[in-house]
Amino acid sequence: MPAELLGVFGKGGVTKKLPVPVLTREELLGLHRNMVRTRKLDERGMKLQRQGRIGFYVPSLGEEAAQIGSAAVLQGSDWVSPSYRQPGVALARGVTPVEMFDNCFGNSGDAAKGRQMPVHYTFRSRNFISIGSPIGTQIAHATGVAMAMRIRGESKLCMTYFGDGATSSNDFHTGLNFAGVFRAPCVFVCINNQYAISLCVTGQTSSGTIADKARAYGMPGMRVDGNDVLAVLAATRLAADAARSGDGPTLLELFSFRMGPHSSSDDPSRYRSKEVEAEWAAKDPIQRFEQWLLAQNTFSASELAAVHTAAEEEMAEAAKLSEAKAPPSKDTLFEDVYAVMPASLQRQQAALRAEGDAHAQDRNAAFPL
Amino acid sequence: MPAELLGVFGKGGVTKKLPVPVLTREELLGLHRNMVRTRKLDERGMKLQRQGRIGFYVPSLGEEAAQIGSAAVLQGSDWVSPSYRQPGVALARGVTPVEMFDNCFGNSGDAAKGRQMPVHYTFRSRNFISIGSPIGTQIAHATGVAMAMRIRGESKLCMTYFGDGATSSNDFHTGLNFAGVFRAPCVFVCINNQYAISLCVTGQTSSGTIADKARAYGMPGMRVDGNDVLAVLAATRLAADAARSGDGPTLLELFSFRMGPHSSSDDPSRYRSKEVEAEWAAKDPIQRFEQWLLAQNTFSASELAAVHTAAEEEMAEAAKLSEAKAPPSKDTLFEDVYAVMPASLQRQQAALRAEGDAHAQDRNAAFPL
Amino acid sequence: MTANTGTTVMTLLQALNLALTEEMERCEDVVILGEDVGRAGGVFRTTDGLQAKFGEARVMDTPLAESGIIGAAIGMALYGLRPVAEIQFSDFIFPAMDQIVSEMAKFRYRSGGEFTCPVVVRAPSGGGIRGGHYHSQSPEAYFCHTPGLVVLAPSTPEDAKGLLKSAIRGADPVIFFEPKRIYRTVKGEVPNDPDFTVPIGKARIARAGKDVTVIAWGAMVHTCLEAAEKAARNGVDIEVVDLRSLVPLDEVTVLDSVRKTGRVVVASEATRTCGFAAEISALIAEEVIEYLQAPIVRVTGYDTPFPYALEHVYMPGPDRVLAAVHRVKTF
Amino acid sequence: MTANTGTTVMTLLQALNLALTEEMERCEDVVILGEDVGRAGGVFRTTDGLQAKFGEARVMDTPLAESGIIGAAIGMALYGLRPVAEIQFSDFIFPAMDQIVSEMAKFRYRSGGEFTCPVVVRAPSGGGIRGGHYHSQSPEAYFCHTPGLVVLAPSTPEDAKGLLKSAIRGADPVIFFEPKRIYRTVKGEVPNDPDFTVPIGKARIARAGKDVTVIAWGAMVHTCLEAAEKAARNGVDIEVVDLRSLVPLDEVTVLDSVRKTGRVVVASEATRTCGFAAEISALIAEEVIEYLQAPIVRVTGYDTPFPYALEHVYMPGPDRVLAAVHRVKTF
Ligand SMILES: Cc1ncc(C[n+]2csc(CCOP(=O)(O)OP(=O)(O)O)c2C)c(N)n1
Ligand SMILES: Cc1ncc(C[n+]2csc(CCOP(=O)(O)OP(=O)(O)O)c2C)c(N)n1
Ligand SMILES: [Mg+2]
Ligand SMILES: [Mg+2]
Repeated sequence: MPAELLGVFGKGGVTKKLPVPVLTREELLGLHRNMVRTRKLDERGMKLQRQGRIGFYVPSLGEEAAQIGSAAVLQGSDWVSPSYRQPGVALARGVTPVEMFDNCFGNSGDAAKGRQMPVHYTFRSRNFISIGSPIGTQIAHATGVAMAMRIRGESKLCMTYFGDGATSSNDFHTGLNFAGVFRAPCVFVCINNQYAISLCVTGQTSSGTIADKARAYGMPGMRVDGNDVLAVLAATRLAADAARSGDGPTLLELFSFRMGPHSSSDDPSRYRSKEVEAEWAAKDPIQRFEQWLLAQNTFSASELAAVHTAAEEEMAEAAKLSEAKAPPSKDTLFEDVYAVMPASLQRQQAALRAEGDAHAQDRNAAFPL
Repeated sequence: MPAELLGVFGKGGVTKKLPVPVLTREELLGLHRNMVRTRKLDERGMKLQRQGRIGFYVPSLGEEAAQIGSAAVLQGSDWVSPSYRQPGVALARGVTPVEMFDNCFGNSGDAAKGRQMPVHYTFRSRNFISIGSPIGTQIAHATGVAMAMRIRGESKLCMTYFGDGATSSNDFHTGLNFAGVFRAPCVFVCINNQYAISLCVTGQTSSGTIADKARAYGMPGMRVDGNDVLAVLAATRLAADAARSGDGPTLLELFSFRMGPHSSSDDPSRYRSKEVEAEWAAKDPIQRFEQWLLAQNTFSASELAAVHTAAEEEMAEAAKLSEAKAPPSKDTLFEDVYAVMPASLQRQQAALRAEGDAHAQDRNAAFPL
Repeated sequence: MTANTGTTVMTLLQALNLALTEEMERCEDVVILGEDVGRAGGVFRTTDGLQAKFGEARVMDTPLAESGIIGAAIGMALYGLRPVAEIQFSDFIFPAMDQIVSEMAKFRYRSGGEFTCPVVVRAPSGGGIRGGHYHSQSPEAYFCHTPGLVVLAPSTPEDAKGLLKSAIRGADPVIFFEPKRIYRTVKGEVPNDPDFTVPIGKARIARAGKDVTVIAWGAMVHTCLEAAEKAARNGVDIEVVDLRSLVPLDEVTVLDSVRKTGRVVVASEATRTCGFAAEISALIAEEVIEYLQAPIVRVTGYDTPFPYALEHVYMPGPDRVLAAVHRVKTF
Repeated sequence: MTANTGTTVMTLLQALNLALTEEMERCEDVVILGEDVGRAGGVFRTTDGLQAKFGEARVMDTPLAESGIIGAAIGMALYGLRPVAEIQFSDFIFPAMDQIVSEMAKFRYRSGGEFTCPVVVRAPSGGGIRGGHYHSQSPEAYFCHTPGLVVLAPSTPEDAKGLLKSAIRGADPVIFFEPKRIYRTVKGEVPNDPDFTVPIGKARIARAGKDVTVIAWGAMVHTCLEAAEKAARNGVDIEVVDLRSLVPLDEVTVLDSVRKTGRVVVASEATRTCGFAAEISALIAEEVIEYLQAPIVRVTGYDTPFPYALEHVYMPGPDRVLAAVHRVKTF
């Protein structure tokens, strides 16, 4: 039954307990480390924005378990079709914080050549698809990637991430419908953080749960405690195994809470209460995982604390490196529109070169949203 | 359980029998008469096309029960947001065959002023919304109409019709999702005739049934034997009562079969077998209803046969009247783009008036699709 | 601010909020729908306070689907309401493109005038807020190329209020582009009269001049005015025509100005190829070419997606307008 | 038809089918998807026989959702396939507008060249088949205004084959408009060589002439050629430029012709305001106005939705082209 909430830790309204996934000590520490790194990356990102050093940031605060638990089942040759709120998935794929901050600073080191807003990453070598802002579009791309894998007869999968708001989009509907029809090896991960900017998920859809929507596309749906990293991992593994073995797609709903603002431009106090924030602060996915780890008696508190310190330093150092890089050159403005620059763009580029840089503005003015 | 097939006649794979709706003899005859009129209208329309008198036609052959049974629960003040395959619903709303053929001939009597292809009707005085060709768009309009009814606090409903193919459209998804969220008094009638041009519904979606999709939007779904006019009527009445009493929308799947071609341009032999056609010919909704009526022993075979003859004559007469009408005037080309004709269109109109009619073509060339 | 006479100085954003408030007060059929427009008052705060004042039935926070927003708004309008739909950024109007192009624009025509859908679609547009690819575009040309739609693009608080009110009261579907980068920076006198409206289809001479005609709309008008001030110091007298209404277009004002100056620059933030600036050029080249003493020069965004780090390079500033003016002046 | 040299006479439709067949034979990554393209071979029969030949995995009948067709095609292309997506009628491209404008067109740029999506979108377009509002439109301008897209519009069987093959082999996303009304009526010699391609970005002088330049694309080229024959009988020598490729545009050929004749007509079926004809006018008015001896006249569809009963009145025929030629010739 999709409506069940699956968990390992067994708190937070879980109605069905999943078996604890079998993981090595190293693997458990790896999950913990990446969750903490995600948290620290986001904190650094928000700080850079508050200090006016970058123009915009989108934190994933509170969604670390959902990201790291799901990404843990990915193999190197799998693909990811993400939204803007999965920095943790990028970290789990081996992306360095410097690569990410290069994007946030829009500097010459940025793989996207400074062309997009902060947090719109692209990491080709990690099969991490370029992120756009429009909500939901990446879902249909994931279906296409997975259809291509199937056409080629490969045993890979594409994992796509999106929010509760995105379930209302056109591309959620067509992406899942096509995947169902073509049995595409796709794992659809909805991180239900309960808000689409100001709209609570109860105003987003009258569906009982997001997982319920799977049925409309003839695929299984699972609703998982998204703040329980082991439950996320266990459930995603089931979905991934199904995809790889030709059993088609799955819709996962990772039920969580967006602990921070929607973005650096957002003020959640306009639309939600301190009470609900406090309630969910108590369910912080990192704390819950640390409590569980400590309860296993094979991990020490100081060992875990050291992870926090190291991650903090890693992010501070990365930000410093990125900030030092030069902005992209003006010529990059005209490149990559087409494979070969057409005559019209060559002319536009020549005209710009002839111009002065008379009307330069402050690069780091804040984005108002 | 949405997956059940509901019926009154109790054939055709029905898994749950509905009680026979309580109807007067007159009402039963009315249903029969409108089903036969729909059949005869379509036969005449196809004939006119085959004879090259009109350019295109879309028959609803086999879907008479679905149309007439559902439309029977509508009240005059309710609205209909139709697709191109509901001529029977128009007839049930009191539209005359002449009004419809005027559209098919694209003549000066056509309410749409000859601007649209055949079967793209508009009947404002019957709250029957203008039909467009894009698949699915009318579903979202229906939601909007119903939302407006609710905003105004009225106890009316909007009934919208669409095919199995349309369930894949963007507007099916947003139309039903908005209706679920805003509890719009809308009845979503999917006439599942099992084909979207050449694509069988099994290739359209992996959902077990269309009715199953209701759950994704938090509304009830019912799957009904669409060739059983009394079952259609009974189920639609439930949905209509729910809408009128503030209980929100319902998705009805009327399971039927498109007995004819997709349109006058289509050749079904390219994609389906004679066997499947024969199987469904045996389930002809008019024959099934007549068998039931005769079994009640209050209707005679000659009484029913007379209905056929009268309808045949009615349609032949109507076609003759419509064919005699003049084409629309050239000035209509520029009217109704805006409420008031802007200067640019006035100029374009003046330029045309100055021109000759040198390159007139045959008005009745056939549309190739 | 409540007197029916006189004016009040306010921002463009305040003028829009006031227009919405007045129209909702005037007529019960006016309703608002969109993402985050209710409880949060809009991400730009354009609809701030409206849900509190008029209730959830009339100010609706919708699910995240522009096609649904416009599709539902069309249905409401067919039924008789006067929906004002917000598209959070004009960049996000494309999921609704089918409903706009295939349905909203064509309903009146295809139904022989039986069904009309006077929906007003408000869409903050344009660059200058460091929004990158998807929070900066100026997509007006797509809609100008779609018969049946009215396309408006005000540049002042007064016009913003007056045109939005005309749009809501009018009988046609309207795409109303709001120049978001000057939401708060441009202030101006706005008539208090709740029946003050600005007629659709009339351009405005934002600055009279005799040497060169510069044609613009939306936020770009201010860039051109800035250029005009600079040019004046060099003895070049620029006439700035603020179109305000792209469709229907005030051809008379445009062509009269060109006949007077014989030299034209068309300035627009949008990408160059097939932008609305091309339409203005084409119109002039067809109707009054004999008055021209120089090429018709377009100053536009480049034919690339809208960039982030190099936004200040991408967007046409006063200097680029002046370079074009120089070219047509010295041809 | 299998020899690698010489030509075969065939219809435009056959040329397209042949191009698809050859490219699918050449490269396993080429796949086809769309509504009714498989089992039924396409509603126009353009993909006839391909599913039988290449299997269901490579010729896919999709659910009824253009946004899904393009969205999935993008994903396939990102991954390395070469999808050719069919939009059954170009009028139905609008549900996919967001995927095309926001995603397909921008992927290369926004990823710094890391991700590309060379999807070919085939879309039968234009009027003349009595298809009314929704089976007749010519929406090329929407895509020409979208940087990142290549926009093609062939008018002959040879170009149809050669350009479609170039599109499939190329590295950019392409919107490929097929002139459906001449699918079967226009026949021509088509090279047999399976490596014959027509370069993207080169116009074609469909008829050389010295008095007036008439610029067109797609089915309209034939209307203009017809007009040119009539004009020749009256001693007016028209040069017809068939653009073939709208983006990138062969500006050199266009401008050279205008420099030569000094008189221009731009002819297009699409609605007038902001159509691609406006872009051509604007380009000419900006680059070579000094050569012009007359206004640049556009001959276009009217600014109305596409009608049914009056289609023959709506569509620009040879006479309307000739009237424009007369105007520029006698100015
Ligand atoms: C098509 C589209 N419409 C509107 C927006 C503006 N917008 C940005 S994020 C967002 C909410 C997204 O909510 P959800 O899908 O739940 O993801 P979350 O931000 O919670 O991770 C909105 C409306 C957008 N980016 N794209
Ligand atoms: C958006 C769109 N895409 C494609 C088409 C072409 N087309 C016309 S009818 C049709 C099939 C519709 O099938 P279904 O919804 O089941 O309705 P039915 O015709 O069976 O009543 C298609 C693909 C269209 N009209 N609109
Ligand atoms: Mg969310
Ligand atoms: Mg069907």
